This record gives sequence, C-alpha cells and structure tokens, in this order.
Amino acid sequence: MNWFENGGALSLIVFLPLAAALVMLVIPKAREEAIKQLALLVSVVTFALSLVVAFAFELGSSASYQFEISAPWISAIGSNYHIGVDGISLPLLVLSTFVLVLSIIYSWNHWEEPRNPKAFLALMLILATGMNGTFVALDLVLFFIFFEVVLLPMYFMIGIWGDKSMRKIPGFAREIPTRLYASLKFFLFTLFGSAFMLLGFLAIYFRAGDVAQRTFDIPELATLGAAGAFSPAAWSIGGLVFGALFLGFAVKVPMWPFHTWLPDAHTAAPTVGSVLLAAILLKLGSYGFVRIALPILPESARDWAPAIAILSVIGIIYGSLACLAQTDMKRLIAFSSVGHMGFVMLGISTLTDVGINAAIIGMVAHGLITGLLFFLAGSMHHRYHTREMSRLGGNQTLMPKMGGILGFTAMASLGLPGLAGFWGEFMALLGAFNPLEGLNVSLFRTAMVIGAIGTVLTAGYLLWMLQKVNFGEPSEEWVGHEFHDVDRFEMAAWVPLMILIVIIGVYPKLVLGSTTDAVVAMVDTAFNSGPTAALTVFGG
Amino acid sequence: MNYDIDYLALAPEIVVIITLLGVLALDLVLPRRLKYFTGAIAVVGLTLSAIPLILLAVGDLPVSMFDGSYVVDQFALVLKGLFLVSGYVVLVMSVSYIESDRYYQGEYYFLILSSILGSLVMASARDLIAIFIGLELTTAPLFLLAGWKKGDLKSNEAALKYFVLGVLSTAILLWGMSMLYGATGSIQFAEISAAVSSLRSGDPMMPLVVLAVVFVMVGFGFKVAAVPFHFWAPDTYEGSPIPVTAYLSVGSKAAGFVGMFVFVYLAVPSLSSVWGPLIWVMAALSMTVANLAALRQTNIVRLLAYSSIAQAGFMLVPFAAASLAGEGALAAGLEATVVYLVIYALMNLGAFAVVIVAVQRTGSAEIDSWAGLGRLDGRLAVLASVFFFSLAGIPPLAGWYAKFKMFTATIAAGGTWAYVLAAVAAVNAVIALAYYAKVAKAMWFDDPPEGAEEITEAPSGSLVLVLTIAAVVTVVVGVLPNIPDFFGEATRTLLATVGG
Amino acid sequence: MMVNQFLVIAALLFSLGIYGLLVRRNVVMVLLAVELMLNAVNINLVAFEAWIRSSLAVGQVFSIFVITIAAAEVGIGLAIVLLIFRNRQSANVDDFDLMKY
Amino acid sequence: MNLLAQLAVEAPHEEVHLGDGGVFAEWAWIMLVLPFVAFLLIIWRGKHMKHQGAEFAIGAMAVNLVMATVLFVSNMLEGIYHEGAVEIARIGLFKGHDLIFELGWVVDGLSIMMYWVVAFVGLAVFVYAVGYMHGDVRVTWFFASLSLFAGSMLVLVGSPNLVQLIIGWEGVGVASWLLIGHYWEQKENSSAAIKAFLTNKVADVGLVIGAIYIGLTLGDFRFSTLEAAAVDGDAALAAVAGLAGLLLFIGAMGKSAQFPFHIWLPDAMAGPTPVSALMHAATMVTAGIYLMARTFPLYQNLAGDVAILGSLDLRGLMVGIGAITLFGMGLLALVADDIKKVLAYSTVSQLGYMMTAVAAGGYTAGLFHLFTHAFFKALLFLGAGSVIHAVHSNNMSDMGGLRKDMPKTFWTFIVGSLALAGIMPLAGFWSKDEILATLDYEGYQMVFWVAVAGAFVTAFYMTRAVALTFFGTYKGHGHPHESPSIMTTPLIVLAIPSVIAGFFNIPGVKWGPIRNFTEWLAARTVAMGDHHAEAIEWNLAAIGLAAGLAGILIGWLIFGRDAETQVARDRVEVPLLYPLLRQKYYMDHLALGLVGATKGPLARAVDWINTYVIDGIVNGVGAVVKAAGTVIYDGIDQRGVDGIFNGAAAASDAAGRSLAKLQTGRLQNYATGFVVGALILVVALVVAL
Amino acid sequence: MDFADWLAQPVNWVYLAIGSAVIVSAFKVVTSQNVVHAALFLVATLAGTAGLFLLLAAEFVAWVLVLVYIGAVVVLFLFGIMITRAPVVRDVGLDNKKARPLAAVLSLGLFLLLSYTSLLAFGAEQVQGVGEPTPTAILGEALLGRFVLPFEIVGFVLLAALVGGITVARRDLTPAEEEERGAV
Repeated sequence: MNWFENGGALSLIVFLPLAAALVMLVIPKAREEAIKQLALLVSVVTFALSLVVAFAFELGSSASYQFEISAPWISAIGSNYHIGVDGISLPLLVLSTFVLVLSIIYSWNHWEEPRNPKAFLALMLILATGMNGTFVALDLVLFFIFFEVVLLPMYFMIGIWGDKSMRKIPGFAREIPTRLYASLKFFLFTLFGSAFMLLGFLAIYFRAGDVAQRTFDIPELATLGAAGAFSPAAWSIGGLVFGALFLGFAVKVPMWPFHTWLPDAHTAAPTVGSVLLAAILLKLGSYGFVRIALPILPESARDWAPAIAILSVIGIIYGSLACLAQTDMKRLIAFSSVGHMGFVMLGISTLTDVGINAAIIGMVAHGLITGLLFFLAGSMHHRYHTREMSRLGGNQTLMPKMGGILGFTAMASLGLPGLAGFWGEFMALLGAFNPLEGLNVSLFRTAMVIGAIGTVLTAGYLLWMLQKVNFGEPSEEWVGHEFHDVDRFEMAAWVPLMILIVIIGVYPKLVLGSTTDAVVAMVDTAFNSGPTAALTVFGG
Repeated sequence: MNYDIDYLALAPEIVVIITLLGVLALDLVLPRRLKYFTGAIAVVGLTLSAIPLILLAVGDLPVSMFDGSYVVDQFALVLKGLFLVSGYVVLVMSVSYIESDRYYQGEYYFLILSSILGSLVMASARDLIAIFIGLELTTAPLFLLAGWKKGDLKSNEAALKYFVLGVLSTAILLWGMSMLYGATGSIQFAEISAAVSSLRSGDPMMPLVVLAVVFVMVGFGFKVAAVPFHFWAPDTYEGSPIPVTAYLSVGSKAAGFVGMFVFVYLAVPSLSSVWGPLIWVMAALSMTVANLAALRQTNIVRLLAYSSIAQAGFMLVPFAAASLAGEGALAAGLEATVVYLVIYALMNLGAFAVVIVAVQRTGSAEIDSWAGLGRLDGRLAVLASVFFFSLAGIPPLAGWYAKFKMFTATIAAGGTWAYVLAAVAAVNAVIALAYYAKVAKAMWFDDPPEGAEEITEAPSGSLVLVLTIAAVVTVVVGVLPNIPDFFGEATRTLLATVGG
Repeated sequence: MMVNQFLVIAALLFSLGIYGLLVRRNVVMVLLAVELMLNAVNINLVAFEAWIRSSLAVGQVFSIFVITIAAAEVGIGLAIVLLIFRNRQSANVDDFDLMKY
Repeated sequence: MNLLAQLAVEAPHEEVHLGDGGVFAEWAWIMLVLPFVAFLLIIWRGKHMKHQGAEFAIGAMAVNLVMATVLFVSNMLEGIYHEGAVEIARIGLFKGHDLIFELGWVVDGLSIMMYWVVAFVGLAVFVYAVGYMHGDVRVTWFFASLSLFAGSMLVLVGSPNLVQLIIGWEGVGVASWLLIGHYWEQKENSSAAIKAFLTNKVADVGLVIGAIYIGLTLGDFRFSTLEAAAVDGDAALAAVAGLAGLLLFIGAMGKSAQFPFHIWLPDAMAGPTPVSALMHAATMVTAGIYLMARTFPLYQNLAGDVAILGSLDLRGLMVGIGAITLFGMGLLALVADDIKKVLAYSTVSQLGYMMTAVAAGGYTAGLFHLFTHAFFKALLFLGAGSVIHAVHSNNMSDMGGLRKDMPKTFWTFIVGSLALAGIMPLAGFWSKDEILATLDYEGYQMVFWVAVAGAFVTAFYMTRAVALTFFGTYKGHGHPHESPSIMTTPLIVLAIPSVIAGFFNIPGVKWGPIRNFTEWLAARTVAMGDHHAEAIEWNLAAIGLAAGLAGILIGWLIFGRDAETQVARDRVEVPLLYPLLRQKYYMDHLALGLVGATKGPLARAVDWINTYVIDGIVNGVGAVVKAAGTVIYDGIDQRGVDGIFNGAAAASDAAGRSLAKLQTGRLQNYATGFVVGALILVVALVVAL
Repeated sequence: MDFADWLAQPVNWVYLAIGSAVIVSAFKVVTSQNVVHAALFLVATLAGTAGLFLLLAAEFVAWVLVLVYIGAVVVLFLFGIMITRAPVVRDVGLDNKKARPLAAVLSLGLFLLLSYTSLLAFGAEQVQGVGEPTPTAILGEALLGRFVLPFEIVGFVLLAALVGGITVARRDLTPAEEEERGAV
C-alpha cells in the first residue's frame, strides 16, 4: 500500500470526483438513476477514503505532512504537484468529503428548475475536486488552481439553478434576475481577490531566493518565512504582499467589508449550492490564512493582525445587526455567516495556538451548522415556495420535525455550549484575551468583549427568526395545504450533521486532537513564541 | 560576399510557396464544384511544411543567411510553428464557411497562405527590409480578405478601415525605419544595435532615434491592435468573414508581436528606456480601454475583437515589465509573452470556431441569439464555455497559465512600475471576466427563444476537428503547463544567438 | 548639399500626407495623401544613401522595395474602393460608419 | 515556575478529613447523563407511551434521586469529596503547558446538596406535571424539555470547571426558553421566552469573559485550581480577581434575576406552572447563587475587598444589589394580581436574600436558604398551579374562598406560606435567621434592617395571596375541584421538608450521627472561611420572627377580614408608591433607555411608556437593535458597502460606454486618434529622454 | 558654412527650384478641390521627387519612380477617380471642413517634430558624391544577392495584391446571370 500513503490516497480523493464528472458526461441524460448512483458512489468512496486517511493519520506527528507526494509539475517555475495533509487540513478535508455525500443524498429528490441532474451533479463533483484539492495542496500554484477551480461550478450552479426573481440594482436601469446578479458578483469578487493573491504568491516566489532557490513549495516557504526572509524589515513590500494575500483570502472568507457578495450568492444559490458554499467554500479563505499567509509572512501578519481583528469584530457585530433587518430567511442565514466567520478570523488574528485552533474548529462547526441551516431553508422554500419569514409562521405546527431540526440548528448556530458552534466562539475569545506577545493586548481584549456581545446579538436574531418562522399560528394562506414533513432523504442528509454537531460539541477533541500539535508547531515556528515561562497576567 | 542559401532552412517557406502557387494554378483548372479541393491542398501543404520545421528543430541551429539578416533559430521555429498551426486551424475552419457562402475559394486560400508566408518570413527576418516586406506580405492579403464578403456592406467597410489605417501605419513605420537607417547607417539589427548602444542621453541623435523607435513600434502596435492603434480592430473584426477575423486576431497579431520582439530585442535593446515606457502605456491602455469597452458589446465577434485587444494588452505586460528590469529580465518577458501568445492562439481560435458554428446555425452574431444554447446544444455550449473562460484565465483552463506567466514575469521584473502594471492587469482580469461571463450567461442562464428545438446534428467535420483539438489542448495545457513552457523556453534563443 | 535639406522636404511631404489623410473625404484622395507619405520616406532613404554611401546601396534598395510595396498598396486600395463604390455608390469615407461603438 | 507545577508539589488544602464517596461518587456522572438519555428516549419513543414519555423523565429523575440520596446521606455522616473528569480537548503547549478542557463531575458537599435538591424537587414536579399537563398540547415535548432542563442544571452543578459550568448554564437557558415558550402559538409567550434567554445571555457575557480571565490567568479552568489559588492568595489571580469577580457576579445576576436583571423573571411565568416551580425552586435561578458559592473562596479571599467605586468594594456592591432585590422585588409582589407573579417576585426577593448572604460572606447561610427555599417555593408554585388548574385563571381576582373546595392544596399552601414568611419552626425561619445573623456578624447593619423589612413584606404579601385565594368568596366561573392525587401527592411530599428542613442547621444542635448542614457544605477542597454561629442568637431570631408575624397580622387585617379585594387594594394604594409598584419601578422602561420620558408631562409620558410596555423589554431593546440593524443593513450595507461594488460596476459600465463612444465608426477619427496617440508618445518620450 | 556659402553652390539652386516645386505641388495634392488636379499635382510631386533623386545620385531609383509611379500608379488613380467621381449623386465638398483645424495643427506639429529631430541629428552633414550616380549594377547585385529573399517575397506581395485585387474588384454575377452564362 505504498502508493496509498505516498500521495495516492489524497490524489484519489481529489481527482476521483473529477473523473466521475467526466464519466458522467457520456451517460445519457435520460439515465438519471445511473447518474445519481454514480455520483453517490463516488462521493461515498471519496468520503471513505478520507476516513481511511483520517484513521491512518499519525496523530502523534500531526505537525508534519503525511500521505505526502511531491512530483515535478511545472518545471519552468519549479512548481510541484505537492500534496499532503497535516493536522490542520485533515478535519477540513474530511468535512469537505462528508458534506459532499450529504449534498448528493439531499439532491436525490430535490431539484431546482431547470432540473438537469446530470449537469448539476457533474458540477458538484468538479466542485469537490476543487475543494478537496485546496485543502491538500502544498504548492502555491497548485493551491491557486484548486482555489479557482471551485469558481466555475459554483458560478453555474447559482446562475442556472438559482433564484429566478428579479432585482433592481442601484446604478443600473433595468431589473435583472437575482441569480445573474449574484452569480456574477460572486465570480467577480472572488476573482478580484485571487488576482491579487496570485500577485502576492509571485512576489513571495521571487523573494525566496536566487533562480535556483525560488520555490512555490508551501512548507519550504514557511521555513523561509520563519527565518525572516519575507519580513518587512528586510523586504520593503512584505506588508503589501500580505495585503495582497489578505485581499484574496478575505474576499473568500468573507471578511467585512468584502462580504457583500455573500448574502447575494447564498440567497440566490440553489440549496445544495448554498450548503457547499457555506460549508466548504468560505473555509478556503480562512484556511488560506492559516496555511499560507501566517506561516510564510509571520512578521507582516503581526502588523496586520490588529486590522484583521478589528475587521473581524466589525464583521461580528455588523453581520448580526444586518441579520436583524432581514425578512428573507435564507438571506438571514447568509448574513449570519459574516458574523460567524468573524469569530474564525478573530481567532486567526490573535496569532496564538488557541486562536488558530479556535478558527479551525470554528470552521468545521460553521460548516456543519450553517450547511444544515441552508438545507433547512432550502427544504422549507421547497414546500412553502417563499422564504419570507412573515409568511412562514407556525412552521412548527405544520411540520414539527422540520421545526424541531431548525430549532436545534439555530441553537447550534448561536453557539450554544455543548454543541459544535460553542468552541469556535469561546476559544476565539480565549485567544483574543492573550494575543501573541507584542500585539496590543487592550485592543484584542476590547475585541474579545465586543465579540462576546456579538454572541448576544447572534442569539437575538436566531431566536427572533425562530419566533417568526417556527412559532405562532400558521398563516391563513396555508389552510388546506398538506405539507410533507421531513422526508427520508432529508433525514439521511441531516441526521449525520446533527449527530456530528453534538459530538463535536461534547467532544471537541475530535477536531482539536488533530489540529493542536500542528497549530502549535506552526505558531512556534512562525512566531517563535515557544513555551513561555510566565503566565500573562491581567493588564500585562 | 557569400549569399548562399540553405534550402533546408528555407524549406518551410518553400513548401508554403509551392502550395500557394499550386492552389492558384489548381483553381484555374478545377470546375466550380471541385474548388473546395484547393482548400484540401492548402491544408495538406501546411501540414507538409511542418515536416522541415521538425527536421530543422532537431538539426543544427541556428542557421544564418544573408549576412545574418535571415536567421532560423529556435525562436523562429517556435513562432513559425505557431503561424503554421494557427494558419492550419484557420484553413480548416474556413473550409465549411467559405464553401457555404460561395466565396472565391482558390483565391481565398491563396491569400491566406500568402499571409502565412509573410509571417514565416517575419519570424526569421533580422533586418529592416526583410521584416518590412514580411510584414507587408502578412498584411496586404488581409486587407483584401477582410472585404471578402463582397456583398456585405460591413465587410466592405471592414476592408476599407483596415486598409487605410494599415497604410497609415506602414507609412509611419517606414519613416521610423528610414530614420533608423539614417541614424545608424545600417538596416541590419545587430549593426543597428551596436550603433544605438553607444548613444547616450543628450546626444543630438537621440531624439531622432527615439522618434524612429516609437514610429516603428507604432507600426507593430497597429498589427497587434494595441491601444491607441487599435481603432480598426473592432470594426474590421466585426465586418470580416469570421475565419479571417480569427486569423487577424491570432496569426496577424502574432506576427505583430514577432516584429516587436525581434525589433526591440535585437535592434534596439539598449533603448529600453524608450520602448519600455511605450509598451507600458500601450499595455495599460489596451487592457483598460478594451476591457471597459467590451462590457458594452452585444455582438459576439465585436466582443471578441475588444477581447483580443485586451489580450494583446496582457501580452504586452511582461514585455513592458521586462524592459524596466534591464537585460536579465528580457528573456523572462519574452518567454512569458510567447507562452501567452501560444495559449491565446489556441483558445481564441477555439472561440472563433464556436462562433462560426453558432453563426451558421442562428445566422446572427448577437449575444442574445445565443440564449439558451446550453439547453439547445449542450456540447457546443460546453466548448464555448471552455474557450471563453479560458480567455478569462480561469483555472484549470489553459488561459490561467498565460496570465500566470504574465504575472510571473512582471513580478520578477520588480519595481514600482512593474507592480503597478501588475495591479492594473489584475483589475483588468476581473473586468474581463464580466464580459466573458456575459456570453456564458446567455448560453446557460437565459431561456432559449420560444419554439427553439434541441440541436442534434453535428457541425461539419472540419469544425468538429478544430473544436476538439482546441478544447483538448486548452484543457491539457491548463493542467500540464510544461508544454507551452517548452516552447517559451525555446524562444529564449532569440536573445542568446544575436548579441545576447 | 546637406542631408537635412532633403529631410525637411520629406518631413513636409509626410506631414502634408497626414493632413490629407485626415481631411479628405474621398477615398481616392486619401490614397493620394498616403502616396505622399510613402514618397517622403523614399526621399529619406535616398538622401541617407547619398550621405552614407553603403557598399550595397541599401538605401536605394530599400526605396525600391518601398516603391513596389506602394504600388501594390495602391492596387489593393483601388480594388477596395471599387468594391465599396459598387455597393454604396459613394467613395466618401465618412459615409462608412455602419460599425461603431 | 508555573502554577500547575506548584499545585503538584503542595499538599491539598484539606482541613477536614473527606471520604471518597465510594462507588456512588465514582458513578455520579450517571446523574448528569441520565436526563439527557431520557430526553432522547422521550423524543424517540415518547409519543407511543401511555403518558407520552413522562415515564422516561420520571424514571431518570427517580434513579437520580436514589443516587443523590445515597450521596446525600453519606455526606451527612461523613464529608465526601470526589472529582472525575474526561478530557475533551487539549490545546498543546499553551503558554508552556497544555490548556485542557474537561467534562467531569464533582462530588462534594455543595454539589451533593444541589444534586439532591434538583432530583427531589424535580421528581416532585415531574410527577405533578403528569397530572397538570394531562390533555395539554405537546406533552411529550414538554417532558423532554423538562428533562433537558433538569439535566442541564445537573451538568451545571456537577461541573468541576468553569467551561462545563458554562455549558450547563447555557443549557439551562435554552431549556428555559423552550419551556417558557411552551405555548408558542401566542406571540407574547414566545416573546417572553426570548426575553428570558436574551436577558440571561447579556449577563452571560460577564460569565464568559470572567471565566476567560480566570481560566487564562490560572492556565486552568478547574474550580479546584481556582479555590487553591484564591486561598493561597496567588498574585496573578489577585491581579484579576476584582474584575473577574465582578464579571462572574454579572453572570450570576442574570441567572438569579438580581436587580436589574430581574426583568425576565416575571414574564417567564408564561410557561406552564410546573416549569415555574422547577425554575424557581431548584433549577435556573439558583444557578447564580450556586456560582457564587462555588467560587466563594475567590470572593472571600481576594475579590471581595477590591474597590469598585470609591469606598464601595465588590462585596458591598453585591450585598447592596442583593438588598435592593430582596426588598424592592418583595414590594412588587405586593401589588401583583397574578398569583404566579406574586410568587415570582417572591422568588426574586428570596434570591436577593441568598445573594446578600453569600456576598456578605455567609456561604452556608445563603445556601441554607437556597436549600429550604427550594422546597417551600416549589410547594407554593405547585399549589398555585393546582389552584390555577381548578379555576382556569391566574388572577387572584378570579379566585377566593377556595379553602373548602381544595383542602389539600389549601393546607399545603399554608405550610409553604408560613415557611416562606419565616415563621418558627418552619424551614424558612431557620434559614432566614441565619442570613440575618450573618448580616449582623459581618457588620452590614443597614442591610440587616432591610432584610428584616423584607421579612415583613414577605409575610405581608403571602398573607395577601392566601387571603385573596383561599378566603373570602369565590369570584371565578364554574366550580373548582380539588386536583387529582397525582398532583396533591407531590404537594404533600414537598410540605414535609418545608417543615423539617430547617432543623438540620440549628446552631448548636446536632441530631445523632447526622452532621449539620454547615458541615455538609464544608466538604470542599478548601475551607470556605465563613462564620458560623455557635448558638442561636435569639435576639436576632426574635426580630425576624416579629417582622414575619407583623406582616401576617397586618396583612390579615387588611385582606383577611374584608374579602372585597378591590376595597382592600384601595387601602394600601398609597399615592406615588402604588403606581410605582404597579409599573414595576419603571424598570422595563429604564431598560428601554427611555429615562427621558419623565421630563415631559407625566400623563403623556406614562401613556407613551405604556404603549411600549406591551411587548416588554426584549421587543423594546430589540426594536432599537433591530432599528440599528435596519440602518446598518439598508443604509450602510446595501447603500454603502454593497454600493461600492454596484457603483464600481456601474462606473465600469459607464466608462465602457463612453470609451466605446470613441469608436465612432468614422475612419478619419480613427486615423486622428492614431496620429495623436503616436505624437503624444513620441513627444513624451523625446522630452523625457 | 553659412547661408551665403550654401547659396553659392549652384546645385543648391537646382535643389531650391525642384524642392519648391515639390512642396507646392504636394500642397496642392492635399488641398486642391478638384480631384483630377489633385492627381496631376501628385504627378508633379513625384516628378520633382525623381529630380531630387537625381540630385542625390540615385539615378536608377529616380527612373523607377517615374516609371512605376507616373507611368502606372497615377494612371491607376485616374482610373479610380473616373470610376468613382463621375456618378457622384450629391454635390459635396472634397474636404471634411470640420476636420481641417485639427488636421492642420497635427500635421504642423508633426512637421515640426520630424524636422526638429532630423535637423538636430544630422546638422550640417553633407551628402557625398553628388554627380556620381550609384552604378545600377550594384543595385542589381544587391537585389539579387543580399536582398534576394525580400525581392522574391515582394513579388508575392504584388501577386497577392493582383489576385486579391481582381477578385475583390470584379463584379460578381448574380445567380441568375450565372445560370445564363452556364447555359451558354
């Protein structure tokens, strides 16, 4: 099984979905069952492989890359096909394959117009290749490619199967369909960010040394970065380069004020698209920070950390407040991501082991929870044909199971301790209490307090949403309607998510056990903090 | 003086000459219904001309003739290959198009082949006269081909605009060349380079040389349709027969680039402070103006015209940046532009092939007429998406690597101006996406017109061939960028052989 | 005789050519203007040759090429003029703006 | 040298010998888990059961009671201490050592007391609820939520560390939200539920940040570490003690409904009565007191004396807030018509006693009152529920004369009322007396008299409630009947400890091998260091008792003899005070941030205020916040931030349009552009070089 | 060398004469409102240019110019003028008057630029060998030796212009006519 450990497993995880998508193209459209079964089979196999990887993963040395392979790829620039997982990427990889399976199960009997399961599933599988690939890529160019590969499928998903309603855009004369606006906005924003990200990558590449030493290899660059090769002291544009990377990742996360594509894209996307977007795609950005920006540019990261922290807490408060103004359930959930990812970024901005661990578990939790919320929003839209919360009242009466699951997920989303969402928020606050030495402690503590206040607002809008959607008497207009409560495909897709939310909530070690050593090693090398003898005292 | 001719080194040109003469002769004798045979001859001829190319590539290089004014090196071979391949694709594309519209087939192929011959000459030309003649041979047939749809007023107009502005640019180019000759006493690039490199700022000769260099660059800028010398392009592209447009946007543009490379790198390398800023401005303007203007287009061909102007801007970027970084970076800039050119040629030809198919079906090149193509003809829409998104530079389609190389060379050059240009390019890459996506939007997101039926019949075999080749190469190159890199790498010899 | 006295004439011809190109409405007149410009280049080349006196008379050779090309251009240009005129009954440049923006 | 290492070498701070509690202590985690198992079972199978899943809830609680009783008894005889934990996360190399998160269970005097109270009261309430909720909507879900409620409380009280405490703490909040909003068809109910949750959540910010301060200062979230550090006077902890103590106290104020966080509690009466009983007696509101008791060493040793404002130290602040709560909320109970609201305000008032006591340094005194209060307040609520069940109204104005129709309810209610009023020898007397003694000993003379006045008020409003409910003539509709035995039995069961619970902590009295309550609670890792009286201070007891008796007497004089409530009410309607009380001190309005309302003409102001009272604070603050949300969203996000994108897009579009205009279609314009471009470039470059 | 010295050389008198003729006629080419006149002024310009060539020892080129241009190109122009001018429907000016100011400014600027650069660069450099025409043999050898390749290629330019020009310029038969002719 040598090939398996030497990159074979990961390559399969990455490219199997793509291969399946290609195979799917030759299956006639009419053979829908075969198409669906193929998609499910492949996603299950991918997931199983990722589980095998997870179990075979040496937790003891989670700080080093495993299942690694590095083969020459673009020789002219010394870019390699270098993939591998460490403790940081492993949970995200498993999450990605896992959510794909659930999405395909859910899709089984949920098709948005104009239907066409073949195209939809093929896009989904291509998307999977991009997502999985990003999490295992250890070469900047490879990372960039996978990072971008997700764009097209998502663009098409939103544009073809998205919201059919019309929308007036300020500055433009005509009303245009929401899906068109949203899909293009998503595409443009991300491309804008990643164009600058690419420039940043290239700047790093050329800074890495003489022609022979130049490299796109992330671990090598991280070593160089830790040695101060890219510090602004020695390299005048170091800070700018971080800014370029920041732009690329922050758009994807999305951080305030680059978030405006998100509510539109999420709202307009078909259900599964929203789920994948929320569950995985947003993580690509924050993962980029952890994998690339911080280790390679530690000094600039220090300089930028306060700004990131400030933007994060703005995002937390701002996202929550914006949620309060929503009348559209899906848009509310979309905006909630701004707040939640704010916590993730707050964690990252502390540059501490606690904060970054918080970010990763926050990412996983957000993926599970918000994914589930979007599933629910989609299913409810499927039944009510509206997402207006004012019309959805009494859902709990009409569909008790749906309402119950919605309640559960909302609780998880507001960071209820004991459920997955809690750890990300709580640990982010922990991290902000004691940021990396040298960062402005009072700033971060202020951020901590504001973040904590943000949790109240989060609770507020989610409870308020539940009140509007679940509670009260059903609206007159539904009299005489028969509503099918949660069906078996939905159950099959959702129950695993709920179980995982509880398990991670009660036993966060499931994620943190994998990440902690890797994060500590990363923080140690990058920021050279090492174990400090004295505990930081209040005010110190 | 020894002006021996190495016939092997000239073999590709000779094969093309034989072919075009054959085509012309055959056209006289063939009855009308067999005229399409001339196309076959042309295709075969071009294929054959690739054989000596390969022989040369594995043989001893470089071969230098006529006092070094005609050189066959790896650079020349790569670009000749590019001209042959793109010419080949254009010919194949033309077959069904020309056939269907009762155009003059023999003459058409003859002119295309003449233009290709001109490009081949340009790739090897190393003195002012040769490159001028090559340029004229490349361009002159195209003036006529642009008006090939004789009954179409737009085609007439296209030819006229192209011609008048072409002649204007020729005149300006010639003025520049004449002044260079006067200033240096030579028409040979190596000698010009030697003479020019001794010039210092403040030399009374300097303004003249600056003017000469700019004028020559204007001539090439016209060929590559760089802003502000691009005005002809949108109108001419729109009016010309689509295969001709495809050739204009690829072959003829590439010829312009070849002229620029050779002239800049071999004749006036030391004057990078002149042509560097010049190209910088042309690059920035081309990208920005064309991209913004493209946003407004409703005609797909016109959109591609603006797109090709913008792409030319992108291609100029590494060129401009390299000039700012001095001698060392020139090779990287050259390589990046060649790689871009190679990739661009493929994907752009693919895009035009799709346009031909679509226009043959709907009779319209308006973007609106593509509405719902995804549902009517999924395969064509997929291919179109591949090409258009590749043009937009979305990984993993080949276009990304072109842009990547461009950024690489630019960042490698370093310095404020390079970074600014890179930033401009980055923003433009985003703007460009907006209009490429517009095409995708029409195909996939808009509903097909009422009563439209699913299309099952396949386009003509030759187009299928073109589409398949272009699509496969677009995807493969995107995943394995070593392939274009190989060619890009080879062109570095341009700098190695002459002057260094 | 100085080189410059010829170059100045050439510059004048070239500039007049540009002027004609920009103001003339009739396509044939535009072509005439272009011929002036090409001719100006020829004066340059020949004048330089007389100054440099290269062994191969490069300047003169070049000017012969330019003359040839100019002739070819005129042929092409007039063909296009005929083509257009037949379709439009006009040889006025500013009548042709079917394609714009 | 880090703190954990210190801990490792030093001997544990045990002053008394503590047993290990044996197998029951080791398996005590079952108590924490069982309600959740019941919750899942109810959801899974509940609908198919005879009592719709109540069986599981009751079964779990019964098992818990058995286990808790065993521990309780062992602790009575010999103090026990056991702590177990499962590591759930570990963040490596955090500041030199691992930061560990654990879930666990602690078995010591404090937690055992709480286990038992929760199990005992919980079981009584569950059984009662079977009768009370019979035929009601969503009974299955109700019992599931009740289990969740009890389970979360057990997780909270069993927690060996701050993080798990937070988990239980929020779990209690969510369960309370579910239960308060049980009748969510009406918007008021779900709004009340949200109000409860959010008010708590605001206070929780304090708890969470306080926990972070302590946890990260010590590098450990365990209470045992905190206690040891507090007793040792750890310098790092001392530096943050004041702030951390205040923050934790804010958290406790929320859960324990201390002024001004009491606003959620009266509204929480929207839930079914058993919920109120459970919430006010054993779970939820006691959590704040429990937290103060659990972290008592911190306040006792470090935080209490930290100055907050001028000469006011933290301890003074806490005592003061407790005092305000105990007296002010008692007054509010005086004017409420809704019997449940009377009891609710009563609870807040009693929580004020507990908080005052614990804050003043009376660890045992506060908890003893918590202990006794749990029984008689549960009893009173269940009794009230029984009455409500009979008359189908919450309002005392619809009741009256029920003593003949509902004798069991009446007599048990009387027992509860007397206990609450602090009449000797019932439970309330002893615990209240101990609080008074503590206040006296610690030197809070003013607060002492406030507490006495509070005792008077307590007796007064309970007399009023009893009189209006059970005496006089019946004013409601239909014929009320005594509740079924499944409801009355819990009343009787709860009446017993309401009578006898006080005997376990009479200073200087010992019942055979049974140690007294003070010693039960002393079974902790460190000594609490609070004061215990050697013998009953009869003078203080007499004052308290006199206040209670006076309250009953005056109450009876006003309400008992004349059953016409309207008249009775008029007599106490003191100008100014009465409207103030009726409007709950305008606290809701204050919370609205509408202090300025008093400036205008009073009438208009009151009217204006009243319009906003309807939905209460959450909707009020909510409206403000939501308005802010709208401003942010519509004004800033859609116009500003999003506007930048749309603006950029529109600008590109316009630029494209004008640039495309350059393409005029005129050949000579093109040529002009061409030449101009070339000329500009040449001139620029010639000039530049 | 001052102006008087310059004027003392007789060849410069010739130069002045021919030069002014060239300039005047060139001016008329672009300003004349009569198309035929314009074409004839071009003839004059070219003839003058040929004279200048003779002054510059480029005998062969001068005659080529005369033959090719005056003999062929201008005739071509006249044909073009005849064909396109005769059936003019509207009576419109030959110039776009609105464009004149800008065009004048531009061409004046261009002239200044071109002459400035040239004057600066070449100062008083003298042409050599006036009266010693370049032997035509040299040109012949150059064209067929060193420049044989461009020479060949330029043939293809002419060929392409010829073939393409004919194709483009000829009138296509309508399908009806075609049928007719096919029948014949």
